[in-house]
Formats: sequence, structure tokens, C-alpha cells
Amino acid sequence: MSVSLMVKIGNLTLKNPVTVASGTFGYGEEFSEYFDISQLGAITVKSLTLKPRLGNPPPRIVETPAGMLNAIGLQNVGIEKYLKEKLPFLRDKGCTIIANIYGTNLEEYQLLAEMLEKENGADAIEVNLSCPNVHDPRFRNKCPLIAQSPEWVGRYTASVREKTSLPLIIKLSPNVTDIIEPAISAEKSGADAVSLVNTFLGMSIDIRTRRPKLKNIVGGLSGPCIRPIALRMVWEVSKAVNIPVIGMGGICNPEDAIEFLIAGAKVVAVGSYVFRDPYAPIRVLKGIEQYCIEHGAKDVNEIVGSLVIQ
Amino acid sequence: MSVSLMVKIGNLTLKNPVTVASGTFGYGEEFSEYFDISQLGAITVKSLTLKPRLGNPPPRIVETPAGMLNAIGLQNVGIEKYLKEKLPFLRDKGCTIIANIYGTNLEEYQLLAEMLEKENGADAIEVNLSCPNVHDPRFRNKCPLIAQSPEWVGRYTASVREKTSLPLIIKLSPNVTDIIEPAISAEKSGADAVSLVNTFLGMSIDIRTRRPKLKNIVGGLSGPCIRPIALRMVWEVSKAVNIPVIGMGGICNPEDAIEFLIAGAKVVAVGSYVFRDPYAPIRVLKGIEQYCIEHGAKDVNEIVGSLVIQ
Amino acid sequence: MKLFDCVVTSHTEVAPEHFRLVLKNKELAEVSQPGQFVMIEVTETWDPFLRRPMSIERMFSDSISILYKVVGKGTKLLSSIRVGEKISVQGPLGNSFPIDLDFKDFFIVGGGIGIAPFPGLAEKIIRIRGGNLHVIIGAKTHSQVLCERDFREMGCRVYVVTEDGSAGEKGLVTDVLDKLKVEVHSVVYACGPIQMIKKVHQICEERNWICYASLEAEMACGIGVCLGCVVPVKYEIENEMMARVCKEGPIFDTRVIQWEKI
Amino acid sequence: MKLFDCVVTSHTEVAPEHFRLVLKNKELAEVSQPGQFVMIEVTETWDPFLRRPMSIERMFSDSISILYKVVGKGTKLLSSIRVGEKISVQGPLGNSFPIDLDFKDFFIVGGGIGIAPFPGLAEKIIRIRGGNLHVIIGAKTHSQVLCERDFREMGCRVYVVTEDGSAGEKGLVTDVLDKLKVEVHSVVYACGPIQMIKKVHQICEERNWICYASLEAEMACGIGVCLGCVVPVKYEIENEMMARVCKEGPIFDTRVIQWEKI
Ligand SMILES: Cc1cc2nc3c(=O)[nH]c(=O)nc-3n(C[C@H](O)[C@H](O)[C@H](O)COP(=O)(O)OP(=O)(O)OC[C@H]3O[C@@H](n4cnc5c(N)ncnc54)[C@H](O)[C@@H]3O)c2cc1C
Ligand SMILES: Cc1cc2nc3c(=O)[nH]c(=O)nc-3n(C[C@H](O)[C@H](O)[C@H](O)COP(=O)(O)OP(=O)(O)OC[C@H]3O[C@@H](n4cnc5c(N)ncnc54)[C@H](O)[C@@H]3O)c2cc1C
Ligand SMILES: Cc1cc2nc3c(=O)[nH]c(=O)nc-3n(C[C@H](O)[C@H](O)[C@H](O)COP(=O)(O)O)c2cc1C
Ligand SMILES: Cc1cc2nc3c(=O)[nH]c(=O)nc-3n(C[C@H](O)[C@H](O)[C@H](O)COP(=O)(O)O)c2cc1C
Ligand code: FES
Ligand code: FES
Repeated sequence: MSVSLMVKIGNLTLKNPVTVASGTFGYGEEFSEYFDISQLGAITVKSLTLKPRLGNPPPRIVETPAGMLNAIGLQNVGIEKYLKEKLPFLRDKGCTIIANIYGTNLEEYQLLAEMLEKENGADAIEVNLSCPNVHDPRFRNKCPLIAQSPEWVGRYTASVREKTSLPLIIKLSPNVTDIIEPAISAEKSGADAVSLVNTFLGMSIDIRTRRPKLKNIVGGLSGPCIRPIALRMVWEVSKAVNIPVIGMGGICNPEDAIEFLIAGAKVVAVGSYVFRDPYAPIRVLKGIEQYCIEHGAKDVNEIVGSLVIQ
Repeated sequence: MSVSLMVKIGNLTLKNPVTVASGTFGYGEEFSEYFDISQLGAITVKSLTLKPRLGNPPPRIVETPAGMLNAIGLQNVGIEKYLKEKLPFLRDKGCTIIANIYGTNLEEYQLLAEMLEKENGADAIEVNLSCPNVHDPRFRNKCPLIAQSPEWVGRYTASVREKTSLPLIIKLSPNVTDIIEPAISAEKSGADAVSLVNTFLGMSIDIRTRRPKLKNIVGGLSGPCIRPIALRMVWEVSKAVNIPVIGMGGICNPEDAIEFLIAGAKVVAVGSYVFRDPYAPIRVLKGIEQYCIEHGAKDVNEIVGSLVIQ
Repeated sequence: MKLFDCVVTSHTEVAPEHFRLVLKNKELAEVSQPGQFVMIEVTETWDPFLRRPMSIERMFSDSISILYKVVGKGTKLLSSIRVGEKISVQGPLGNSFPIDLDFKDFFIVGGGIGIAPFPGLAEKIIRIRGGNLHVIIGAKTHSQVLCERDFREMGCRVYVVTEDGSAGEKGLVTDVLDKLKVEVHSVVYACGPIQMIKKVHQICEERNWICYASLEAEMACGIGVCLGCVVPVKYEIENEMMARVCKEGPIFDTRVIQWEKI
Repeated sequence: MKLFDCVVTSHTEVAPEHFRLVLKNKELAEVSQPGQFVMIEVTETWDPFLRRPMSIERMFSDSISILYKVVGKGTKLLSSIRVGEKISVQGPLGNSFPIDLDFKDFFIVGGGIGIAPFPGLAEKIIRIRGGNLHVIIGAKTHSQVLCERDFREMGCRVYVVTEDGSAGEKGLVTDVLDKLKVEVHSVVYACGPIQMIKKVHQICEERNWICYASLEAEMACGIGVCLGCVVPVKYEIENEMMARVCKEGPIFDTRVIQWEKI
């Protein structure tokens, strides 16, 4: 039996529903030494900013039970170097590219989207409104992340939407009371998809020195530890919106990914776990196909949102 | 060197800063077979409701990476049976008792507080505004938990405050955008302390049957997996309020508990981990004392909030 | 009811993916009763987070044995423990099999790894009653037939049944039970998949026999505090109630179970 | 740069809490260079979640060895792995020690477990240069002096120094280095606690020697994608930059490190 694994985000067709989480796969070069990265439905690159960023001072990483905290702080080469040095590699390989962008204000997001479209720098744009490691001072007081305010999510989505016709994915933060509101707000403002979850704000303390283990004090929690919460949020959002959901948060194995598909995610992203197993995205892809075959699904879309209740 | 471990919550003095998390220690009887439970600073009992409750249908528990989901649904004997059958045991042992209460409306909370005070049923009251497994249908739409609305937290705190002079602890939910707001709201409305965190709403799916593993679909995530987030929230709240914070979420070892103390918790509670190691609360207590000795602290309060930044 | 550091004195693969673990601790062995279980810590790390419940298979003078099947990551970790190592064991927990001396015939029905709690029970019944013990061992295939020799050596009447017919009769344990037309006041002890237990219960209902089943449930604490392991029961007194498999059970008279809710 | 299933062919406790693990894999052995490291999976479960970075101690025809100290739960788990078992090893990773033939004298300075990457380097230097290799081994106490015999057998000049004076000189490795007044164009290879490396760097600065240090950092990926392991460096070109210990390192010419930020 052959299985159709194709899924759509806006007018973009991915050959399968497996991508990687931004910031865990660099720009794909390193992983090319492990496998043919064009096999994946899409490659999501590390957040890009207008100017190169140095990120936060080290230590930037702490391991935690079944997960890790990171406070990289969006160290990246900047959009120009990406277009010049990173993009050609990904295009040569024939990858479908989701470019993740981060701006310190609305105009920067717009500019990034315009540049990407103009230079054919991406097949879809993921707008990171939810990085917990770079607080926008303007909102730090009550609402440090754009994604924590449904209103701001709407405003940012609409503004970027104006500037690009590329499929637009809004990346949401799990650090909210209600994950449905920002998702609906993104949908209403023209997003073609939402992706969730970004990391949970967490902390760890060295009891010997009584200092935070991360120089940045707090960082973003990722890995299998957050999976049950991420899965619940993906389920809630999938029921509430009509655009595709890209699900992530602790996916390690095909089984984990299939949970997200059943909960309603149309696409799944493997994140931190690629640090441990660089082949994980391929294993997940193979496992999903296998599951479809074993469960008599001719199209992976039959699995999406197939949760049985009662 | 002798160390003073005494801490105060309102006008109540606990002989040490270690308690257990509501719902993980029953009413203390079972653990008495393992150790003298009166050694702990306080015993926090399972949530009490006006009428006995049957709880949710099984399965109620799923293990997750470094943690577990539960959807017990507040099965408990009810306040009357507690007062008649459970309380005498705890009083006989000489325990300091924190009675955790749950009501389906404001009046029930008030009644429970009155009954507890009248019958000498507790030395402090913990108001559970944050159980994720029993949705109050009135608020289900936007805000299923009282603790998710700072305004409601204020209203409930003030109403219970009216009815009791016992130290009043408000138990907060981590399923919020900003944990500081409900904490401040509780403080302003007369709470003597806040306790955090209750569990994170999560989910798990059996991919073979495509059904949720919990009959209740969603459940509360607890255990070491949530510790980094819980710790961050305790740190944020401790800086923002002037009342004591009772910290919990994944505490297993003395080291974990000390992290919470350093972050600002005056009291720590051992939760799910007692399922694995019934002696954990005692080990945590001994370890905290040892840490004070090794770090030259004559009083555990010197450790509380001693986080060094920069 | 305590926590013991037990030394592993033997650990053998008795069938593919099935192991017998002998755990040495005199105190634990002396107080354990057939039907009770232990909660075993399978790792020092936080994944898996919870202990694993395992029936006590047999009690010896200074040790107990458990018989287990590798089904997931906890049992996989357990299977790599070596003789001489220490392991944290909580128990004995739960109630035990009632042995009513009024009964003439005793039946043990074990489906798959469900046979685990029965060698110790058989020993006790034979000690007390001398015989009249029938043991029906069910398995998928011949290599997974467990404890057959143990029961025969004790002098039980053993019936083997496999799903593929590769050993004993072909079929299910309940087929065998159904055919045994022993028209006397008897008791059946059952353990295995819940649907098997339900079927055994129905057969017993028809014949007016008593059935004591060892139930399973997802357990967090094993000592009655988390309320995670409940099963809906109907008692005379209360209309409906949730019984804790770890405390009121794991052994239940199957008539008290609200089968329609399972 | 690949993922290998290696078979453990030897695993011995070389000192209290210090182990040598020999991992068999021809492909891995053939491409490994002194100074490079591997990322080892210490468990099949999710706790610990990440691999553990370990320097390659020596390269043999079909295997590599690592030398490690048990400091936390990952290394504790690693220490229980048995000969014959398989383990997932990612590597070789990072850059390697430059060996500049211009130098007359070569110094190796290893503090504690920091000696780990040097036996393989010593072997290579001796193969290429035939000698002039001085090795300063530092340890807390005599039982923790590592690899002394290995270096002597290779023909290195070995200096042992312990903090408590129970073997060799009493003091720190840097005391020994300080006293060795070798007034020629030399190079020092250093690995150990960061404060030790800083001191070695300062001594080298004064003497106009080159110092190549193997640095440590918390690592998630080991292959340059997570940007977790950075160290602030000053390059000619860019005013300030973050270098990845796993990719641009772990070996750095200590002059490029922004020491004031460490
Ligand atoms: C009172 C009692 C006695 C038992 N006695 C035995 C015995 O003697 N021999 C034996 O082999 N098994 C016994 N079991 C079942 C055994 O506990 C599970 O097989 C084991 O916990 C699975 O752990 P795992 O990590 O390998 O599997 P997991 O990866 O956790 O899960 C694999 C499968 O096992 C089920 N499972 C997981 N945890 C539990 C749990 N705590 N209780 C029940 N099922 C679970 C899961 O739902 C899943 O289907 C008993 C269970 C109970 C409740
Ligand atoms: C390139 C490199 C090469 C190394 N080579 C060796 C070696 O040859 N032999 C050896 O014994 N050790 C070596 N280390 C250090 C070794 O990786 C750590 O000791 C090990 O990861 C600790 O794991 P754990 O789980 O036992 O300790 P944990 O419980 O994780 O932590 C214990 C201590 O180790 C530190 N640590 C934890 N993880 C790391 C990490 N990923 N990197 C650095 N430090 C960490 C923690 O900060 C803590 O102080 C090397 C580290 C690096 C970066
Ligand atoms: C080291 C690291 C760096 C990350 N960098 C980014 C980033 O630049 N932009 C972004 O949108 N998300 C970033 N993330 C978040 C991930 O894309 C993902 O949302 C999150 O890690 C949850 O998935 P996981 O649990 O599978 O890792 C980063 C995560 C990690 C662990
Ligand atoms: C099985 C179980 C039952 C619980 N029941 C209650 C409860 O009745 N009332 C309450 O306020 N919290 C309840 N909790 C939440 C705990 O008190 C605690 O807030 C939470 O588990 C986080 O701590 P931990 O990670 O240490 O377990 C329960 C938790 C568990 C695991
Ligand atoms: S397992 Fe906790 S009550 Fe039974
Ligand atoms: S460890 Fe990930 S970049 Fe170095």
C-alpha cells in the first residue's frame, strides 16, 4: 500500500508532515552529514534577525529532568549572511524552507518578511513572537512576549501579512492562560498556520553558589518533560481554529509525533531531541508512514485530528 | 551548631519549612507506617469538599517523562468524615495541619473554612483555586480555574478571609500568563501566604486506540519535569509579594527543596515524589538542616530568598 | 508495609521476554501473603518516575520471587539488573487471596503473565488443603507457558491451553474452565487480561461459584493515598463507590465490581 | 562525524571513581584525532536527556578509549555499563590539537581528569617528533594520579604534583610549570579546571609561549547547531564573537579567549 504523506500549509504543499524546530537544526548544514535533509517535509531554520546577534553570555544551557533549559538569546548570522551563505546550500539540496524570523519591533518583522520574499529566501515564514530569552523592553512590564497578548499577536500577524504572500506561520508561546485566544487572533489576522509550542520559561539554581545556573537567570524549557502540556495545547488549538497547526514540544519518537497528529497537528517538528539523535526527524518520518500503513490510512491527513473521545 | 528551622505563616509558627503537597499524602495515616509524620513542619491534607466526592472515572493516572498526569477529580471523604475520622488521628500525633479546601462556589469555600475553624480542624487553611481536574461549569468557557483570574482570586480570598481567622493560604495555578498578578491579588485580599504550583494541564494519547489515556481526557502534570517552571514562578512571586510563599513542583531531594528556598519559598512541599519514596519529606528536612550547617546559616530564614544575581 | 533494599539473588529468563527475579529480604518474605504485591524502583533517575507494581510470585524463608514480562521501559530496565545488585522494594502491599476452607475444589486461572501471583497461592492451598487444586495456564504459544512444572511438582492438576495450540489444548483459559463441569461448590482465582477476568466472572456467576480476581490498574503510590488506581465497585452499603486496587485490592470478589463500567 | 554503535571491549576502574572505557569501532577509531571528543548516550530513557561529551583519550586500530570521572548521574550510569554491551557514540567531534613542528619543547599540563585527552596526543607528538615531551600530571591525592605509567612508557618526561603532596611534588600543576625555566620557543597543551587553564595561559603569555587548551562547556548538541556551548573570543576581524566549544573548539589558542569575561 502506498501512503500519501502530503500536507498543505496555505498554498504550500509539503511532501510530508515532518519538519524540525527552529533553533535546533541550525541552517541544515551539520545535519547533512547525517542524512539527506531534503527528505523532510520542510527545514525550519534558526530565528533570523535583521542584524547578526551575539546572543546571551554563557552558560546558556542546563539539563533538567527529561529536558533542558536554554537561553541562547537568538544568536544568529543575520538575514543578509543567511541569504548569502546559508540559503544557497538549502536551495541546492532542494529543501522546502521555513524561515523563522524575529524582530525587536513590528517594522523589523515586516522588513525581514519582505527581504525573504524578494530574495526567494523561504517557502514559508514562521514568525517567532514567543522567544522567552529576549525580552522586548517595551512590554517587559506586564507582557514580555508578544505571543502572550492576543491583541499584539493580531497586530503583528496583520502587519507581516501585508508585506508577504508567502505562507505565514505564527509561532505561539505556551506561557499563557489560554492558548486558544492568540491562535484565533493569528487566524483572524491572516495567518496560514500556527506553530506551537515554543519553550516554557523556567529556571535552575546552583545551590552551592546560590546563583542561577543560566547567566540569563531564566531560560526556555524544552524536551520530553513538556510534551504532555504541549500536546494538550495543540489539541485545544486544533479544535478552535481552521488553519493548520504545526505541533512540537518534546517529540522524540514516531509515537510522540503520532500523538500530536491525532491531537490535530497537521505538521510535527522535532526539536531538542535532534541534539541527542540527529536521525530523529527521519525516524519520525518513517514511523509515521509505517503507522499509516498499519492502520490502513491511505493519507496521513486521515490521522490528523482523529482523536476518539468516548 | 544548632540551626533554627522555624518559619512563620501568618501567626502560625511551623517548626520547620517542610510540608507535603495536598493530594499526595492522603490524611497522613498511610505514611505514619513509614515515619513519625509529626516531625514535618505541617501536614497538608487532600482537598476537602462539603460532600464526599467520587472523583473521575479511571484511568486517572498516566506516567510521563520524569513525571505523571493525574485526573483524580478530588475524590475525598468530605469535610464531615474528615472531622470525625481523619482529624483525630492527626491531632493525636501532634501534627500541625494545613487543611486544603475546594468548593464549587464561593459559599462552599466559606462554609468549609467556618467548619474547619469551629471544629479546630486545621491550623491553617489552603484554598485550592487551581485544581485542573474539576472544571467549574460557570467559568469553563474562558477561564476554567478561579486561579486563572486575578480578579476572582481576589474575590474568593476576601470572602474566605471574612469567615476565618486561621492563617489563609491561596493555592495558585501555573496555567497562567503571569503568575504575579493572582499572587498580588491574593495578598491584597488578605491571604497570609500563597502556595504554588498546582499541576499543569496536560494530556496523553494512546496511539493504538487513538483515545486519551486519561478517561477525563486531560489531567494535571506533576513531578520533576515541571520543576524548572515551578521554580521560576516561585522566584517571580517571592519578589513581588511580602507574604510567605509555599513552593512546590517536582521536589524530590533536599537539593531541589533548597533551590526553592533560595528562590524565595519560605516553606517547601514534597508532592508526587512521595509516591516513589515515602521517606522523601524526612530526607528533605534532614538535608535542609545539613545544608544550613554546612553553609553557616543559623536560621533557615537566612537561606530563604538568598539568590545571588550577578 | 515498609521499604526494603533487597539483594537480587537470582534473575533468570524463564521464557522469551519473561523473567523471574528473586529478591532477598527476610523481613519482607516473612510477612508476605499470596496475592499481595510490591512496588519496585526500576531506576535511580526520574524516567521512569514511578515504581512498578509486581505480584509476589512465591515466598521463601528469606526471599520472595516475582515473575514479570518485559512490556515497556520500566520492565526493560528491570531486566538488566544483575545478581548481587540492590534494588528498592516497597511492600508487601494490598490484600491477599482469601482461602475459604468450605470449598471443595479450587481453580486457578492464569492468562499469560497473569499466572504470576499463583505459585505462592497454590503452595498455600496445598499446605492447608492437601489438594483438589486445578490450575489452568493460558498462553499465546508453547514457549510462553509459565510455571507448568512448578504447579505439577506441587501436585496440582494442570491444564495448559495456548492460543495457537502449540502446547496443550488450543483456545483460551475460559474455554477450558467452561468445559470443566465440576458441579460442586468451588472457587476460582483468576488473573490476566481484564476481558478474561470478566469472562471467568460470568462463568462463575452462572455456576454460583465464587471468583477472586487479582486486578491491575495504573498505580502511582501503591499505598492508598493517590487515589489513582480505583475501580468502580458496588457495595451493599453505598450505592456506588471507587475502591483502590492497591488497598482494598488487588484481590476482589468479582461480584463487587461494576462490570458495566469497565 | 557520525553516530556509531560501539561495543564496550574493556571497562576498568583506574582510580577511585575514575574509569577507562574502551569502545570498539574501526571507522570511528580511524578518523579520530587527539583533542577531539565524542558525545555518549548514557541511557535509553529521557533522564538524563542529553549525551555526555568525553574527550578521546587514545586511538587504537579499531577502537578508542575514554577516561572519565564519575561526577553526576550521567557518568554514574555510564560506569555501570558492561563489557560486551553496545553504546551509542557520536563523533569524532570538534577540532584537534595543532602540532607545530617549529617548537622545540612540548609541555602537557593536565589537572585532575583534565589529563584525559593527552595520552593520544603524547603518542602522536612522540611519533612525529620523537621526544622533548614534558607531561605535568596534577591530582588531589596520590590515588588520583592518572596515566603516569602510560606517559612514562611512551618516553615522556613526567612530573607528578598533588595538592596534598602524597605523590610527587606538593602543589598545583602551575607551580611546576612556573618553575620549569625552559627558555626556548615552546608550546603548552592544557586541560583541567578553567582557573588552572587561565593560570597556564598567563604563564605562557609572560614567556611568549603558545598555549592550546581544551575547554569545557555545557553542551547539548556537540555539532554546532544549538549554540549552547559558546565562549567569548576576540578575533582579529570581529571585535567580539562567540565561538562554539564543540565546533571551533574544544581546542583553543588561549590568546583568542576573552579571559576578562570568564
Ligand atoms: C497489582 C499489580 C500487580 C502486577 N503484577 C505483575 C506481575 O507479577 N508481573 C508482571 O509482569 N506485571 C505485573 N503487573 C503489571 C506491571 O506493573 C506492568 O506491566 C509494568 O508496570 C509495566 O511497566 P513498563 O515500564 O515496562 O511499561 P510502560 O512503558 O509503563 O507501559 C507498558 C504497558 O504497561 C501498562 N502499565 C504501565 N504502568 C502500569 C502500572 N503501574 N500498572 C499497570 N499497568 C501498567 C501501560 O498501560 C502499557 O500498556 C502488575 C500490575 C499491578 C497493578
Ligand atoms: C569537550 C568536552 C570533553 C570532556 N571530556 C571529558 C573526559 O574526557 N572525561 C571526563 O570525565 N569528563 C569530560 N568532560 C566533562 C563531562 O562531560 C562531564 O563531567 C559530564 O558531562 C557530567 O555528566 P554527569 O551527568 O555525570 O554530571 P551532571 O549531573 O550532569 O553534572 C555534574 C557536573 O558536571 C557538569 N556538567 C554537566 N554536563 C556537562 C556538560 N555537558 N559539559 C560539561 N560539564 C557538564 C555540571 O555543571 C556539574 O557541575 C568533558 C566535557 C567537554 C565539554
Ligand atoms: C537550543 C534551542 C534554541 C532554540 N531557538 C529557537 C529560535 O531561535 N526560534 C524559535 O522560534 N524557537 C527556538 N527554540 C524553540 C524550539 O523551536 C521549540 O519550539 C521548542 O524547543 C519545543 O520543542 P522541543 O521540546 O521538541 O525542543 C529553540 C529551542 C532550543 C532547545
Ligand atoms: C495524585 C495527585 C493528587 C492531587 N490532589 C490535589 C488536591 O486534592 N488538591 C490540591 O490542591 N492539589 C492536589 N495535587 C497537586 C499537588 O498538591 C501539587 O501542587 C502538585 O502535584 C505539584 O507538586 P509535585 O510536582 O511535587 O507533585 C495533586 C497532585 C497529585 C499528583
Ligand atoms: S496507587 Fe495510589 S491509591 Fe492506589
Ligand atoms: S553544543 Fe551545541 S553548538 Fe556546541
